[in-house]
Amino acid sequence: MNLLEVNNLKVWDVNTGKEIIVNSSFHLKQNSCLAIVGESGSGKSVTCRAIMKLNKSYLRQSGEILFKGKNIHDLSEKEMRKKRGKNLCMILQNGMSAFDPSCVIGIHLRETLAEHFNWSKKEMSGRMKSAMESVMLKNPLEIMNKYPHQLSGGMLQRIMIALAIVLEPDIIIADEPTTALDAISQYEVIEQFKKLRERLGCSMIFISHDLAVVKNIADEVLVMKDGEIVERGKTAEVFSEPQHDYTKYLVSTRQVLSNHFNRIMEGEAVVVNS
Amino acid sequence: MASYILRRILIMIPLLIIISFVTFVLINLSPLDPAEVVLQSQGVPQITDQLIAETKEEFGMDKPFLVQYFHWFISCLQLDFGHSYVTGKPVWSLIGPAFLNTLKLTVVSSVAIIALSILLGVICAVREGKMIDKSIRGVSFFLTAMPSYWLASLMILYISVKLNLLPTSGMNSFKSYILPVAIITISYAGIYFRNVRTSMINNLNEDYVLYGRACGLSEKKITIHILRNSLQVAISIFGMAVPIILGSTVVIENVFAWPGLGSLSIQAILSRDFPIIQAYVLVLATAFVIFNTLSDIVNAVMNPKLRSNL
Amino acid sequence: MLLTVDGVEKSYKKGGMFSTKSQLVLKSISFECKDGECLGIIGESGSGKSTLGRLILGIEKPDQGKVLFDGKSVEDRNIRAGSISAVFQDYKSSINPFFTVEDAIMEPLTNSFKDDKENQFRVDTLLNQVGLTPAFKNKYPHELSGGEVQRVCIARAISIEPSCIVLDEAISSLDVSVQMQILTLLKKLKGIYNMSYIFITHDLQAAAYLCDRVIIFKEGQIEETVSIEQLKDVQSDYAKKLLQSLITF
Amino acid sequence: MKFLKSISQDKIAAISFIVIVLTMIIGTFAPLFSPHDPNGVNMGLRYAPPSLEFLLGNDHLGRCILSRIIFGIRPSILWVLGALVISVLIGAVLGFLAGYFRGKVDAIIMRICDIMLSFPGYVMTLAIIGILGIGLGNILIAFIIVKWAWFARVIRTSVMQYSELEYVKFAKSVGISNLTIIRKHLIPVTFADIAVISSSSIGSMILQISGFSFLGLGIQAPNAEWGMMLNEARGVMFTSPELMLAPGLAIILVVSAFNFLADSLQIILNPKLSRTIKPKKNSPFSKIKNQEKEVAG
Repeated sequence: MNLLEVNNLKVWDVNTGKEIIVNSSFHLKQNSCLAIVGESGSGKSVTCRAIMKLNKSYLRQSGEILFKGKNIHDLSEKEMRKKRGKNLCMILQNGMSAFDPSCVIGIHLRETLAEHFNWSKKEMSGRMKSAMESVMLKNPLEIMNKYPHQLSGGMLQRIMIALAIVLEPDIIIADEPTTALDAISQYEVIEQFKKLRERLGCSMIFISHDLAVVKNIADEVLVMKDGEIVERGKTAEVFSEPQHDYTKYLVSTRQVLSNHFNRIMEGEAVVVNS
Repeated sequence: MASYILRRILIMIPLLIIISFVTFVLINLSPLDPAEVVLQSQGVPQITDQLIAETKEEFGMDKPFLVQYFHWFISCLQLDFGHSYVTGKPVWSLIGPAFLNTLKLTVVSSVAIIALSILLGVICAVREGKMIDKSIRGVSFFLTAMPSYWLASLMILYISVKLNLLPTSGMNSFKSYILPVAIITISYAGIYFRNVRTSMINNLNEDYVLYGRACGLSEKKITIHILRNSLQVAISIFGMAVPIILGSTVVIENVFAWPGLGSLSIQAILSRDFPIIQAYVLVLATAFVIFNTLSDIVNAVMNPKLRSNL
Repeated sequence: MLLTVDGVEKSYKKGGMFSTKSQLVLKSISFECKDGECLGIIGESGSGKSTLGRLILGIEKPDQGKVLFDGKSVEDRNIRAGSISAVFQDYKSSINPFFTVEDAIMEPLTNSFKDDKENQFRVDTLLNQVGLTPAFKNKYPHELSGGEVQRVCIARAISIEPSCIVLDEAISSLDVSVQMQILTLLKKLKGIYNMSYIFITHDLQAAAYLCDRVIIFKEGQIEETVSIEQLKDVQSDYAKKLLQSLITF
Repeated sequence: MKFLKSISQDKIAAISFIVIVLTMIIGTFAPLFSPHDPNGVNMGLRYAPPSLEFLLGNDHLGRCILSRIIFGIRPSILWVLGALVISVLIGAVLGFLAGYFRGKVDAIIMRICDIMLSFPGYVMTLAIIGILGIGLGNILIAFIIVKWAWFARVIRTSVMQYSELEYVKFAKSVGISNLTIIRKHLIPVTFADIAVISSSSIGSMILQISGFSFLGLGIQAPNAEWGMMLNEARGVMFTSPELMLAPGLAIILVVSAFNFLADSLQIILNPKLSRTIKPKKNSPFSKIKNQEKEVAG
């Protein structure tokens, strides 16, 4: 069964009348990871926020977004709020700005949990603590008493993952979660995402422009360009035999870099800068 | 933290010394011979060279400049700012009560300004671009373009004289506060509410609002977070506002005959009563520095990012 | 020896006016770059690599040590003029918004070569060389895409035929596919002009594509210097970890 | 030209701009526009209501109010503009020196600014008037002395921000001379900022100076100045309040025109702002109105 089905989604700007998402339809199966790739401005983020109904007020959307068979456009704002976090959990690109800079991290975590569960304070801390330990964060209690600017981007990203573990959502929507990180933290965060999937068995929508990361984590992939889905399919197939010219172009440019690098690492004699 | 506050307070000392020096130099830059000014303001009919020399000796004006400054500085520390040239009364006996009166007016006005600015700022930010936002901003634009003394005069004319609701002048009961405070509030709230509005709108576009919503937090909780962050900016602005208002109630005090520093200083300027002008500048500059330091410290305490950088 | 960086240190004041703390951004950095060599400087954000870039370009002065170009200090702008050039990261601010593409390329040209007519002709050639057409001459930067702006910046950088170009995260804010185009272009131009590149980046794969030798930078210090062929045999722990963490396609 | 074109697209800005330009023209050629001698006393016409000959009526000495308003433009607006230009120029030169060359020059200039700014502006102005003696000239001198430091501070911030931009870094690294960089890269972009700063200070300066005149510290009778006219009207406020109307409205009109223009300039001169609408963070102007508008005179 499809957990999430998006039919004829359209998003446009009220002020300019410009269409940002032209007409997109896709679905997300239970227990699978769908990646949306594309270059900046292709409408990846807007698509995700449309699913959460969190786009800016000047963006309007139409079409069907069926979550477990129910159109979320029919939900009231209050019902939608109950779904956010509990059923649909989002992970943002920049951890530094995703938490209120004048509160310690713990406050956000506790407020979120209090919104969805009737747990005691102690139970919340206990669950957060074990979730944070499972994403390799040491001293969770100490971290919860720190301000966002005192933590690194990679740690904040893992805190968001830990919160997702406690919330046990049906769908995790990750919007460029590794783009702002340096290479080593990026690797660690991706590892945690993989574990998260194994552990919760939840479905995931993973937005990225980095094909290597997508190849690493996603089962299926959508390629977007200028608000349109130009290609879709199993990740391995799309990347090994791209059909659309744009995908071909994306894949081939990426391959040049990788092939060169792989040859170096395999120790083959490379003709450097002839 | 403690060391920051201490450093911030210690740095006030050289600043205050420089301020006192500048104040002293300022008076001595006057194109007129101070002794002559003394005699003029005492209404001496014929100013002879001998009289000038005598006056100089009497006021210690014949000593070297730095010595004069040193004497003056030491007595200032003891709140002895000399005697008025005109009335001969000790300056502090005039400045002290007047400063207190001005301070009262300032504090009451500042509270009104802060309350009104936050109220209007929040309303406008939440309804950004809607009718109410536009109309509040439009009205505030005209109010800030209005000369406050003009508005004050009109209010005295209609509310105090024609309707006889409030006193026209003086500082007798709480009723005397209403008009001056209203005028000061009108001329300042227009500026400060815009600051609250802008900083709230900036915060509304921050990622943490999006993430809070994505986590299903209620709008009430999110608004509290936004307010908390925007008020930080607002507080530091208000910290600067208090001393500015303190120094600029002159015109309003004059219109309402408020027995404060403003009225006193205008009198002193018109009669060239230098010791009073000198004390006036020194007292307000000191208050200015103290308030600025306080607002910096409050700001540092409120903002965790600043705090950890100290 | 073209460029010599000798025992350079740099620190910045941290915090506000009343803070006495200062942070050491670069700690005794020494290396050399030969004529026609392409040297990569790899480091994470905040590792001090961009500060190093500014010191090499003479925009800032080191607290200690020297940056020498052909044996002379780069702090003298006459040494820099005509022989050293740069391309920066933020394509949004890399061309004066009041300048057309032609104005932008002419700026260093008129500084080095006085003949106006010949310079006009050079602009056309340069635009062709970076894969644009002379029709771009009258455009303003906000009318161009990120990749196009970076091409113009490269044209501007090579216009004076410098012997060394500093590329400070020159491809980082571009989309991945556009990055590749720029890398290819840089490789091609190197064949034509035989300049040396100092390629500052956080992207090891891109550096490996372009460079002969890379310096791995961490917290203001050089962790390891290694030629590309030996990249797989790096010694330091940090470099090993960095290689391990790479997610390849 | 581009500037005029973009201003004509913004209705409020266009109207404000026209109001300001007209005021300045009328003020400059006051004798041509004013129907009567502004100082001509005519006791027979005291408190006369508006008539065809005296469009705004006559004051307590029977003088033509319209002519007095027109002649009042000179001290109330034009001279204030002059003082503003001088203090902005001083501020700009020092701000450029400090912001571009940094180092010791910067430290010295900024320390002096700090000291200047640690006096409340209004108090300092009053003190200088007290020492130099009353009169409009002295008020303007006091204003220049008090304001330059603040302009220097703001312009320095602006110059520093622009000096960090990549195209300035590029120009430096290819060895272009500092003077050329300042002339070709920095002055054009900072000019927009300076225009915005100046236009947003002028409104409050007009108000403050009229306030001083109102207190009797400014121009001396019988010369016409708007604040001075209001001061005279105050004396007879209870019997003929209508005398307060014309000068008061004149001030409101011109000050709002300047304020509206300042607001629009901020958007017009900043292409980034006009495209995204979202205000620029940490702009050097965010503090402007708090510090600058020290009083509504």
